[in-house]
Amino acid sequence: MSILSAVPSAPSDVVHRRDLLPSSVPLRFLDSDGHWNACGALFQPADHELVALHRAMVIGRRFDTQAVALVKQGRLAVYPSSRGQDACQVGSVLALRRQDWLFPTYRDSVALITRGLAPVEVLTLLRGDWHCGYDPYKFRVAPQCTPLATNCLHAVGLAHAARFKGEDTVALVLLGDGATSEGDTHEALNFAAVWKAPVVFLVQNNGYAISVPLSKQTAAPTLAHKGIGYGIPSLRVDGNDAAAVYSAVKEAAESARAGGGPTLIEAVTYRMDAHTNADDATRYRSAAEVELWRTRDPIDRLQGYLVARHLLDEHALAAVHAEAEAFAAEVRESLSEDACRDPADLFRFVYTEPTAALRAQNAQLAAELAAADHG
Amino acid sequence: MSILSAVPSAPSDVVHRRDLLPSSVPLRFLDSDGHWNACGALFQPADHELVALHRAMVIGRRFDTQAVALVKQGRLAVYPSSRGQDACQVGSVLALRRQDWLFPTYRDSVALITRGLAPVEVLTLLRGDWHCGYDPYKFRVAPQCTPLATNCLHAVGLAHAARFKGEDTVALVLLGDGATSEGDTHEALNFAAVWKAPVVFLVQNNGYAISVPLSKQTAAPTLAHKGIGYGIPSLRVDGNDAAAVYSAVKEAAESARAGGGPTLIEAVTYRMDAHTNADDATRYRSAAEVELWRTRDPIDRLQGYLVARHLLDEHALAAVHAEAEAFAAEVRESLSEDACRDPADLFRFVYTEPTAALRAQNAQLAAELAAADHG
Amino acid sequence: MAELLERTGLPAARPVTMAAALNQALSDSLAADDSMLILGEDVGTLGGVFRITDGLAAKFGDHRVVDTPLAESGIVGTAIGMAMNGLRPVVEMQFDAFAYPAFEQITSHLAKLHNRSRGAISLPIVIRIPYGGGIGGVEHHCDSSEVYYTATPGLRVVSPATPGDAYTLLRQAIESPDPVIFLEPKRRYWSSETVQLDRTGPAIDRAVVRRSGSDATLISYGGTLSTALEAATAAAEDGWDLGVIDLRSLSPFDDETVCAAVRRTGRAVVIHEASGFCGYGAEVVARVTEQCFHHLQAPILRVTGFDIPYAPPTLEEHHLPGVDRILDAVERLQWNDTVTPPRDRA
Amino acid sequence: MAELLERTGLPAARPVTMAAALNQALSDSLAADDSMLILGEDVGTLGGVFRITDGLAAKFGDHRVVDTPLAESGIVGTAIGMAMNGLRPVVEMQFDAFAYPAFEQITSHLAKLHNRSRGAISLPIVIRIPYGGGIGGVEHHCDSSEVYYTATPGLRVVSPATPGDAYTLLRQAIESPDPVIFLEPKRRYWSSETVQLDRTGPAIDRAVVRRSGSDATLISYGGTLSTALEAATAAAEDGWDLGVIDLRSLSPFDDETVCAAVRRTGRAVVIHEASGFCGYGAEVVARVTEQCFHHLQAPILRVTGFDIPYAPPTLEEHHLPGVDRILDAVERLQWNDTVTPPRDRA
Ligand SMILES: Cc1ncc(C[n+]2csc(CCOP(=O)(O)OP(=O)(O)O)c2C)c(N)n1
Ligand SMILES: Cc1ncc(C[n+]2csc(CCOP(=O)(O)OP(=O)(O)O)c2C)c(N)n1
Ligand SMILES: [Mg+2]
Ligand SMILES: [Mg+2]
Repeated sequence: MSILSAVPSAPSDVVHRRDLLPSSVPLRFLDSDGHWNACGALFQPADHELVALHRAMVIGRRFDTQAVALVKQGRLAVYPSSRGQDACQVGSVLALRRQDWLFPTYRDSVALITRGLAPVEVLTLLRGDWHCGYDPYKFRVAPQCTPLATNCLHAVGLAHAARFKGEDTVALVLLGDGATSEGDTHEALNFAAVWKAPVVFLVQNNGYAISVPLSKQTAAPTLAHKGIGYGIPSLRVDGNDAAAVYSAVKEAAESARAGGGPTLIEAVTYRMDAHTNADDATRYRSAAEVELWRTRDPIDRLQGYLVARHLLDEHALAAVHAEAEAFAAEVRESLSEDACRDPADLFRFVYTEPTAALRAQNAQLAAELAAADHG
Repeated sequence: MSILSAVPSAPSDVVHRRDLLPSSVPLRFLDSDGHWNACGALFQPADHELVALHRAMVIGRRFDTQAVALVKQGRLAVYPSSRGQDACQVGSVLALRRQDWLFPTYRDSVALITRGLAPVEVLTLLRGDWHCGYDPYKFRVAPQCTPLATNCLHAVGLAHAARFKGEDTVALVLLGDGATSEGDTHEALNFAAVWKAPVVFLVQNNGYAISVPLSKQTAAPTLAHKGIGYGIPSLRVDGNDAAAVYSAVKEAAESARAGGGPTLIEAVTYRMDAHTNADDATRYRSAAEVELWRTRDPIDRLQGYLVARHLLDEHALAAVHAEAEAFAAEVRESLSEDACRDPADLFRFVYTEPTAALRAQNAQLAAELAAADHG
Repeated sequence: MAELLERTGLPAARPVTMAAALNQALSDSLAADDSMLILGEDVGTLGGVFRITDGLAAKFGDHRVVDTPLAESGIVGTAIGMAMNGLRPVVEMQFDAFAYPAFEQITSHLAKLHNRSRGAISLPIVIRIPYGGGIGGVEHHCDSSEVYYTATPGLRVVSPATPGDAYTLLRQAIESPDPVIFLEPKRRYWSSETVQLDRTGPAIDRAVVRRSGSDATLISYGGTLSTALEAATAAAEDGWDLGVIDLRSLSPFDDETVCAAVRRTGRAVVIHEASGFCGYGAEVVARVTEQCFHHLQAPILRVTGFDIPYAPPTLEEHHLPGVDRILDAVERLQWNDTVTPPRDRA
Repeated sequence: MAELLERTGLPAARPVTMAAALNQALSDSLAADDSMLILGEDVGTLGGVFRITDGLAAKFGDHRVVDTPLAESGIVGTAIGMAMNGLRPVVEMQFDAFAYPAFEQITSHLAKLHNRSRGAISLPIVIRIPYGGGIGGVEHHCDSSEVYYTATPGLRVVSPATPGDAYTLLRQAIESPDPVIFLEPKRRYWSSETVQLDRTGPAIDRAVVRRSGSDATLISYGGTLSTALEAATAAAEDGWDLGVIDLRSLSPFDDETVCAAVRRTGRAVVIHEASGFCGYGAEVVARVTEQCFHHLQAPILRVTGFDIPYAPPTLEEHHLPGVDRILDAVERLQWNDTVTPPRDRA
């Protein structure tokens, strides 16, 4: 902060920091055929970590398909599926510690499930019951964010506050390829870099913002190329390789913890379902494209590898699937009857203490409802 | 726009586009001692162009000092001086053609003067007379913009519209180092790149946003490193070398014209005066720093070179200064008496046709003023 | 008939939804004016999340119907630059709350550039915003944001209540030389009306009397107009004669039409679903009371949404003004005993 | 005395400007609460363009008084994250119109996160905004933007009118568990008052009677309160007894204090410099009229800025409500002939 540091680098050399650029090939351990490749840039997850990743993906996938079914049955109002992005949802969350924070979007219900939240709480918003169904402080998960990119700034602020208070906390924020076009993403990356805030930005690049393809969203070589413009190191990973996502986020989080500041990670992946059940994806993408990505399924990929390496046998596999089925049953169960809804809640949380006007409006509504009961 | 172009580049090589990164040394022809160096990256301006740059800078500088004096005399309410940034103001504007557009900020009065606008029109806003003193279409200069970075989007839209209509027009937008932190700068760079809009972004990096030094504004290697994140080629030039600014903007404009899309140029320069007359720069920068930059004066630099090369002799020099003095006199003259101000103007331009309510309010004010005259 | 076709692009009266009417208005405007183009998120290939621009990209090309990058300030800001260069952009904001990132461009530039340039710059831009609730939408998808715009001089703000008027108002908005915030009551998108779409009609700044009545005047617009009409119908069954005014233009306000009706009835209720506190209804009450004070038998009442962030879907029915709440307000209009309020006669 | 010092950080009553009072409030809050920090553009080294944070960075360190990068959405958005993690950020927006880039963060998050999380998240954030004109400022530096915030449920909105109250209100705002938009009438920054700064005083949501009067009630706040008081003084010379209410809290509104005064006088004028159309005064008129209808001898009138973008410096005198315009309105309060309006007696 010395005045001289303020001298705009007068015509003179600057360090070029090419090291901030992503690799030219997305980092990965597992290719679509389930073959393992060394990846120098990333530390290699231990076998038990790979098994854990697989288990969480199977459960997450089952949750996702169950939620889709619940929409069809009218138990849920809307659900944005993340099927196909399972490796991002699970790999990033398992890389976090208890004291870290997660800033998810509407797309990231599976990430929340992986973090340990109860399904009924995760789905409260989507069943139309209340805006946020869980206590953000319990698992250190911010409310799922709908206004795109706005959560990036919250993550930076929370992470900076943690450093301010001397806490060992890292914030992981999830955003999509489309959200990278919003001004808030830019401001968040910049604030994080200037403050060296312990934040990991994970862009789930699934190729579309609803119907808009990446080619209409950006002309950048890759989204990871945005990092250098803020002085932020960037990684580009195969978003369908849970091992790569897991290890990239873990390394980024450790660097943040060590005072290295933020990291930008682009995970290249694909959303297999429509944007939400309300969307018709056939209007903007071809069956061929979807098929192409089916061959890159993150679960098949890891499962094939684990089985081949005998880290997963039939029994273990069956056990995981049984666990997933039990979980799905729990989900159906917990959403079977409507939550009780108290109209008075409308007025309770607008301010810490309801204002006189809100108390009066609450009373008016109560009177109307009472009259309706008797009428 | 084909569906396949929409497939997110599946795990595979990407062109790295290092060519989009700026040079590690700011491009320049003239160093602070007035020595000419070859600069392969830029075409070399012709001698007569250099002479024109010098003349315009001398006149612009004189205008600037005159405006500062007028503030002291109370003829102007406020004036943000660009002294020290003369090479940016003049070099960029002289690189434009008649059919090109300029999108300036509050800082860029000298650029407007160089573009040919009448001083009294340029200074109308700053004398508190009316918001924009000139017809933007006459010289194709947008109103000087105060909300930072917002003008970047206007430039992109106007340039895109020109291509839409098949017009050969390039838009040059000026912004400061601080403005690069705003979300609108990000959105403008991105829209321009995706649409391949014929726009040149010139960042006058004078090291400060009012009192905030660049080190608190960004952690990027340089501001020019932001281009690659949008797929935009970037140049970094010595902003106190008029030849370098001129040639960089000219090349960027030609590339835009040829369909090459936008270019981001960072010009490293310095504001010798305070942010405005209302600001006290001693609060945030040292005399030593200002002195350092005095040795890099853009006019001395070019003048020394032109004289050494006999492109400028005593007579020519005297002539230019006489012209500048005459111009300054014209400025004083044109601001000597108050413009007539019609309160009815307050209601005239809110909508194309004043609404009934505005007509009534106009009548009310007129009645008040009439009463005051008679009372 | 040919002339009719030319005028409306439609053969004759037929049942049409508000969504279809808006789509037709955009299509006819694109056909009528080469300088008009549509900008927004998902407006091209997809036809918009509400399908209001369905088929337009295929028909007019994706240079006329543009899927922009995902950035609302960017969309409005570039639209301003385009208008400065002679184009007529019609911008679609995907939902009410997602127009907020564009707030600075709208308030500091869109609303002010004409004034700032002393009339040299005109910005004939329309910003279409699907607004309000009633569709079981989640947070950020149901805001009634009209007052943010009506409180900003330099903007015209209009909101249609019927399919036919949606067509007329949108054609008028696109032809207006002033920037127009065009608020579409999304819960009325699928409402249908048998009407012949016509670009001519009441001027863009005029309110219309949807039902004349002598006992009291209901004043509304957009999504709650139909509720007001239902209330008037229900009251009529009790022999009660309520008039209903559709404001159409929120800014400027049509004092003439509204005050004439209120002076006749001496009683009025303003209805909208936006929160009451500093909501649009406050202006209606304030200005109409000032102009009609001695004709008023009772204070003009407001039936509005509560002063809360928009309710979750399962509770929104309680938040939205309904027929009963409107009739309750009518009963509170301090009827003297020569006339009995509707319910007591039921 | 020691206790007094503790309470106010000042020995005793002395002449103090509003700018100094605000600076003192910030300094005392920083000293009192380690979790409080200041964020903004130029608030550190420079002490703010209005010097409201002068000396605070030197005293408390630049980790407590932070010069942020130049991005308002970024400032408010990161402040929200900080508050989620237990800090109490006080944000300075450099000028009214430069808060607009933060509008989405303010309306969609700052105002709603407490509600969205069913009370789990509290955002004790204060956003200080120097607002309004009267200082010869150029465009974008003189907006009266209060209604954008008062129309947004979940925000508290306050505006002090005197140096003493500036100290009290700011201390209260910083201690409030709710987000507070703190509107500073910049043209009053250099006004001085001999007062003992005291954090205790009327509650944050109460209006105060600055002058009691029996003929009519002037209702104002912020920059125009002093104009209202001048008008009352001028009227008094004509034997005219006007009361003046300082609202202080724009949201929530103090119905009790205001309605009590209006019922007594039966006549009222609301004064603010923001445009009248959908301005804050509309809500005051609507709600007070509804509650005091039968006590009113005349409609409540509004004296406000015109419905235009803020005027250029050389014309702003015509735009801003002045004493004469207020007295003219008082004269239009339909006095019957038993009482004569002030001017006629002059
Ligand atoms: C500020 C804002 N603008 C628009 C929207 C509407 N919207 C919801 S999701 C979406 C697409 C987001 O795409 P992306 O960021 O790639 O995330 P994905 O849905 O692909 O996971 C849009 C436009 C929004 N939620 N917020
Ligand atoms: C959106 C917005 N926020 C804040 C301001 C107040 N402001 C005016 S100039 C300025 C500093 C701009 O610095 P920079 O972009 O480097 O341009 P310079 O003044 O150095 O030429 C600030 C913060 C503004 N004009 N607009
Ligand atoms: Mg996406
Ligand atoms: Mg600068």
